[in-house]
Amino acid sequence: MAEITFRVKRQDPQDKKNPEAHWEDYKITYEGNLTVLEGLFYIQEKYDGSLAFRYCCRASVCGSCAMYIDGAYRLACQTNVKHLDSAGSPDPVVTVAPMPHLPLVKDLVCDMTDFFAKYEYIMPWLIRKSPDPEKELLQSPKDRKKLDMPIDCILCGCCYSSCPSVWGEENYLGPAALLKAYRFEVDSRDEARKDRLSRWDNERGVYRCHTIMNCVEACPKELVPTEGIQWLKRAAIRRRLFGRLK
Amino acid sequence: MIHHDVIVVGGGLAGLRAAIEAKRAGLDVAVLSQVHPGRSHSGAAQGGINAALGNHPEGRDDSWEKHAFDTTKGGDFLGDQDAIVQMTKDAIEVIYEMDHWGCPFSRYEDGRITQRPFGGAGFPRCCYGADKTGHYLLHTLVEQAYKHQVKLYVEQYVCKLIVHEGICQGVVAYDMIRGGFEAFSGGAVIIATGGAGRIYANSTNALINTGGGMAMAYHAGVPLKDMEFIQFHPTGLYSTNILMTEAARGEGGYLVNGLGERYMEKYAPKFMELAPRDIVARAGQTEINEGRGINGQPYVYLDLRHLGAEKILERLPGIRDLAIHFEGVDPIEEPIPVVPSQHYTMGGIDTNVDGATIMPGLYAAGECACVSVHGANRLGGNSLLETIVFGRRAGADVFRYLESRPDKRPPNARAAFAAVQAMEDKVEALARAEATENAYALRTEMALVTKEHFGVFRDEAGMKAGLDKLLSIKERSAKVGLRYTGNVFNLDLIRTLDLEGMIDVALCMAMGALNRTESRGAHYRTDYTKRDDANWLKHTLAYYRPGEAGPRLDYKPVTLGYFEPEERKY
Amino acid sequence: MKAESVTSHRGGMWAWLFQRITAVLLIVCLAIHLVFTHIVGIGDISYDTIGDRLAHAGFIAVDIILLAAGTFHALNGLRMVLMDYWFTSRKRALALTVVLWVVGLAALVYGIWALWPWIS
Amino acid sequence: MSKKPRETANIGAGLWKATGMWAWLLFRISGLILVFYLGAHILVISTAQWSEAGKTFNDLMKAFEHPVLVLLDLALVVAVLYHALNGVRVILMDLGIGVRSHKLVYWICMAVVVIVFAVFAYVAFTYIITGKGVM
Ligand SMILES: Cc1cc2nc3c(=O)[nH]c(=O)nc-3n(C[C@H](O)[C@H](O)[C@H](O)COP(=O)(O)OP(=O)(O)OC[C@H]3O[C@@H](n4cnc5c(N)ncnc54)[C@H](O)[C@@H]3O)c2cc1C
Ligand code: HEM
Ligand code: SF4
Ligand code: F3S
Ligand code: FES
Repeated sequence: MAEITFRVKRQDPQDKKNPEAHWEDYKITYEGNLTVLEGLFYIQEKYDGSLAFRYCCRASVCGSCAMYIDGAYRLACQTNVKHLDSAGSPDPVVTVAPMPHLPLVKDLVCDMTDFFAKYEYIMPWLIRKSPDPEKELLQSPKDRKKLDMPIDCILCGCCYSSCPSVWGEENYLGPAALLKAYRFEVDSRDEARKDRLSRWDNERGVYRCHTIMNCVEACPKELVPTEGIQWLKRAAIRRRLFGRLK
Repeated sequence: MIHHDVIVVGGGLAGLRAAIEAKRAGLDVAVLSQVHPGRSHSGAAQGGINAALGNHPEGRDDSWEKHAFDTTKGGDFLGDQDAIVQMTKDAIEVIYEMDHWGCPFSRYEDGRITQRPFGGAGFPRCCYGADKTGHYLLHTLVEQAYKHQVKLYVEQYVCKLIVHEGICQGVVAYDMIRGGFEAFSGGAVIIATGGAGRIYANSTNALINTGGGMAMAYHAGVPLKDMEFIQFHPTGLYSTNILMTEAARGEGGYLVNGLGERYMEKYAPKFMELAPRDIVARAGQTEINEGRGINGQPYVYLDLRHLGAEKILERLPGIRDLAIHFEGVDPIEEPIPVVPSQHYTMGGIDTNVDGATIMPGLYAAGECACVSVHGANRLGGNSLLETIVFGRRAGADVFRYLESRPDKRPPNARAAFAAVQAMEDKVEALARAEATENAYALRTEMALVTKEHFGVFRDEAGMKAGLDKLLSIKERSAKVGLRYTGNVFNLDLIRTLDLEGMIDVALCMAMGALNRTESRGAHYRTDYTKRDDANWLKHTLAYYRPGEAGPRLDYKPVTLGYFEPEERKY
Repeated sequence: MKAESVTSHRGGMWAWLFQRITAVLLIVCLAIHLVFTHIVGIGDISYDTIGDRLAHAGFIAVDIILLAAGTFHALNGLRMVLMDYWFTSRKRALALTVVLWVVGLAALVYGIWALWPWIS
Repeated sequence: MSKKPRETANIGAGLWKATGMWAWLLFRISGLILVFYLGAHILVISTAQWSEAGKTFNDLMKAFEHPVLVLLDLALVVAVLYHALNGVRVILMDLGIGVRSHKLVYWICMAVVVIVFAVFAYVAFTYIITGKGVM
């Protein structure tokens, strides 16, 4: 039996009496392993039914449970409390907060409306001009390899929440949406010409990225959005100077 | 009240595919989902999706007929063969379609889609994108949904169907972000809420797979079919039941017991680790039960080390990450401890080949439905296929249904209002209830009962005892209440509302299993170890009986016509 | 997010590209400039010594490049910072850009006037 | 990929530990300092044309030889060096070089800053102490 304290940032903006953020401590006993998500369920079941958080797959593939745990962006379901800084201490404490710099819905749930609006805005789908062949669109393994990194994005929002350019400017598209744009522009099957380009090739798009690299640091999937964004900047230049993106 | 032509409940592969098809037919479509569609459970699927493309060098002679036969045999001949033929024929087309929409399948040197061997299949026909096929497919469909401007209502927990004069006219949903119940009316409703894995304690499924959609249809009077057939996957991680895909064995992984033997030699000498799941799961469970687990512990090893770092990193990177994060072992260096875990509900809402149920206006597709292509046991790679093929068919049929409907009156507003009122009253009552039972404790208890009594091996005495426990849990569940009554993101409310449906679905499963005195596919009874085609080549139907504890059971024949039932040997 | 406010910011590539090009020019010219004023000529800067140095056409070129590239780089850099925080709307950003161009050209003219005796 | 990437995992780093952000913040501040310095610099140089034979200019230059101002001058050198070297790192990343190892590149750049600054400081202190340049 092990014991651990969860220090959870609670806030219910709807609550007229207490709309402010405050921290609350909960003691959790467990055996073997404990992920932060399991800890939150424990609190929800044993102590406080009002605790709100997102969850779904509990296997780090859906991107629901992104939070700010012990001062870092993490997926709650992927974070074993044994791996946190406080692990060795006799009276371990884990702090759990919502992702900072995003509007709050309740407790650990952030408002992702803008995040997905920007995702949609970037036209995240394959654009084809020529008619489809009868069978598959051929793609060499080499071209396919270029997609390996960007297609692993689970749209968790960590990068978006961590980017200082987003904090300063609500209309900046942000790393996740730009990574999506990259994912399609770099795809050998994509035939978008100016369609998508006009959406990211501007000062609310790629040029707002100052290569701050917080996004890379924050991504729980270890992706590198900056790599994609920088590729897009070069692609824009290639297009203007040589008339082609890829 | 919000109105759309078609209301799709669930944003997984099945729901999205149906929505896109209906939208392309010109209908105004809305998708309601408890989580953002991109977060649906389909994204967790790893291994791949079957289609007889014949791209694999050893698969040149593959054809949809062979795919259909493998599927039928894998399902122990309980599948409806017309549906199976339909699915395997459509398979090739839908894979190419997904590719044209941008799905990043892995590729051969010549640029074609790669395929790998999968359990129970005579040819390597499982198309894949690394070991994240579900994720890639799901995101491709999410992207297409945005492209086609399907209206997405995200974080809407659907809890009730609106039925007026026997016709389904919409749903009631709890808006998790803004709070409160809202009626969504539509000419037709497509349920695509996925499986009910969470009625088991040892499930590989997502935490939201509680069978809500099945329960809604069931409570509205539509029967659930073949619920006793629950698939156990041979390789869930020991401590968390997170899935280690079948592709790990498809790529050549071994299953090893405590004595260091590849024990599948004893159970399926020809197919070895790639026998169908029910057989491999039973083999693993037998090894564990007979004390041949690793160091006597209740698990066996999935050993990938001989594949080498390069192959693991290229073909199974996701598996490796999961094993590292959740079990603390790196498959490149150590074998992975695994146990058989609940994985898939073969049964579900009874539908025809077009996804239509017996209730006009109500459709179902995906894991929550049972067209019956999987029969008594699903083959790996067939369920992603099912979601897309039958999602598409349901979407198309909804269009035909709406066109041909003689009664063009708009949905009845009073019925919608009454349904919302009913939900509000129910919550009111829950909030005021003097709760003497804890909903969470009951849920845990139920999941442990199903795990213990309706697992890989079943028998009369065990199941009777289990059923009794379930019935008592059902009774006690009437005494739960709400601890939190806030409006916004009230998980207490959602999880309490889930409970009733979960118990009812579990009861359908339990009674169906108890009644079926044979062993077929995933339903294996130690007291009736043989398949009994004379008496049991038929589907179980479970009907809701308001006010009674369990369902009324009925049976209907299996559609044959292509393959004669034969003994199933691997 | 308002889709309109994103699209209304057209372009940006040339500014971005020139920020890099001027940066490369600056790093070369500044190195020369600094070495000669702060290492070679430390404590020995006066009207005459500067006059001597600037007698070389090369040094004049360096200083003019420094002036022009530096002004663009500095003011465009300033613009980027301001647009991140205060000049976020399209209208304001546009006004800022115009003002900075005026300031920049003025600075350039003034700077050249200051170097004129040696240039001519 | 490293062998066991984040097993004892700080999966995703926090804002306070983000090297890239601090690098950028300092870069931004140094840039702004340089903008104001450039303005001042143009003004100061232009005083050469204000009076006959650069009298104002020469007086100003004499004043700048005060040790405190030489130290300030050194601070400016730090700003220039930091901005320049981090700028090089940024441009490299623009070209797609070193994005994944941006921290390593950053610390290499900082090492260069220190080395070059040491040269300037040596010259400056020699001057403050002896009143003469090194060359
Ligand atoms: C770990 C794992 C791996 C798998 N791997 C494979 C594989 O390799 N190959 C293969 O063929 N199959 C695989 N499967 C099976 C396959 O993934 C599923 O059967 C399939 O994805 C189900 O899709 P679906 O669209 O029916 O439902 P889901 O993807 O589960 O979607 C359900 C949707 O319904 C919504 N929903 C649920 N309840 C409600 C409610 N009450 N109100 C509103 N919305 C609701 C959810 O938000 C979600 O959007 C795997 C399954 C698991 C568990
Ligand atoms: C010495 C060589 C220099 C190099 C290599 C260099 C490089 C760069 C680069 C690459 C940027 C772009 C950063 C981005 O887009 O995010 C930049 C920005 C900037 N530079 Fe320079 N620069 C140099 C000198 C100067 C000088 C002399 C000044 C001032 C007069 C200056 C002022 C600025 C300012 C204010 C910014 C904007 C900062 C920001 O957006 O954060 N730079 N520099
Ligand atoms: S890039 Fe990484 S951090 Fe950003 S949304 Fe995708 S997975 Fe999350
Ligand atoms: S943090 Fe932001 S500024 Fe660029 S490198 Fe990442 S998007
Ligand atoms: S619950 Fe899906 S990523 Fe954590």
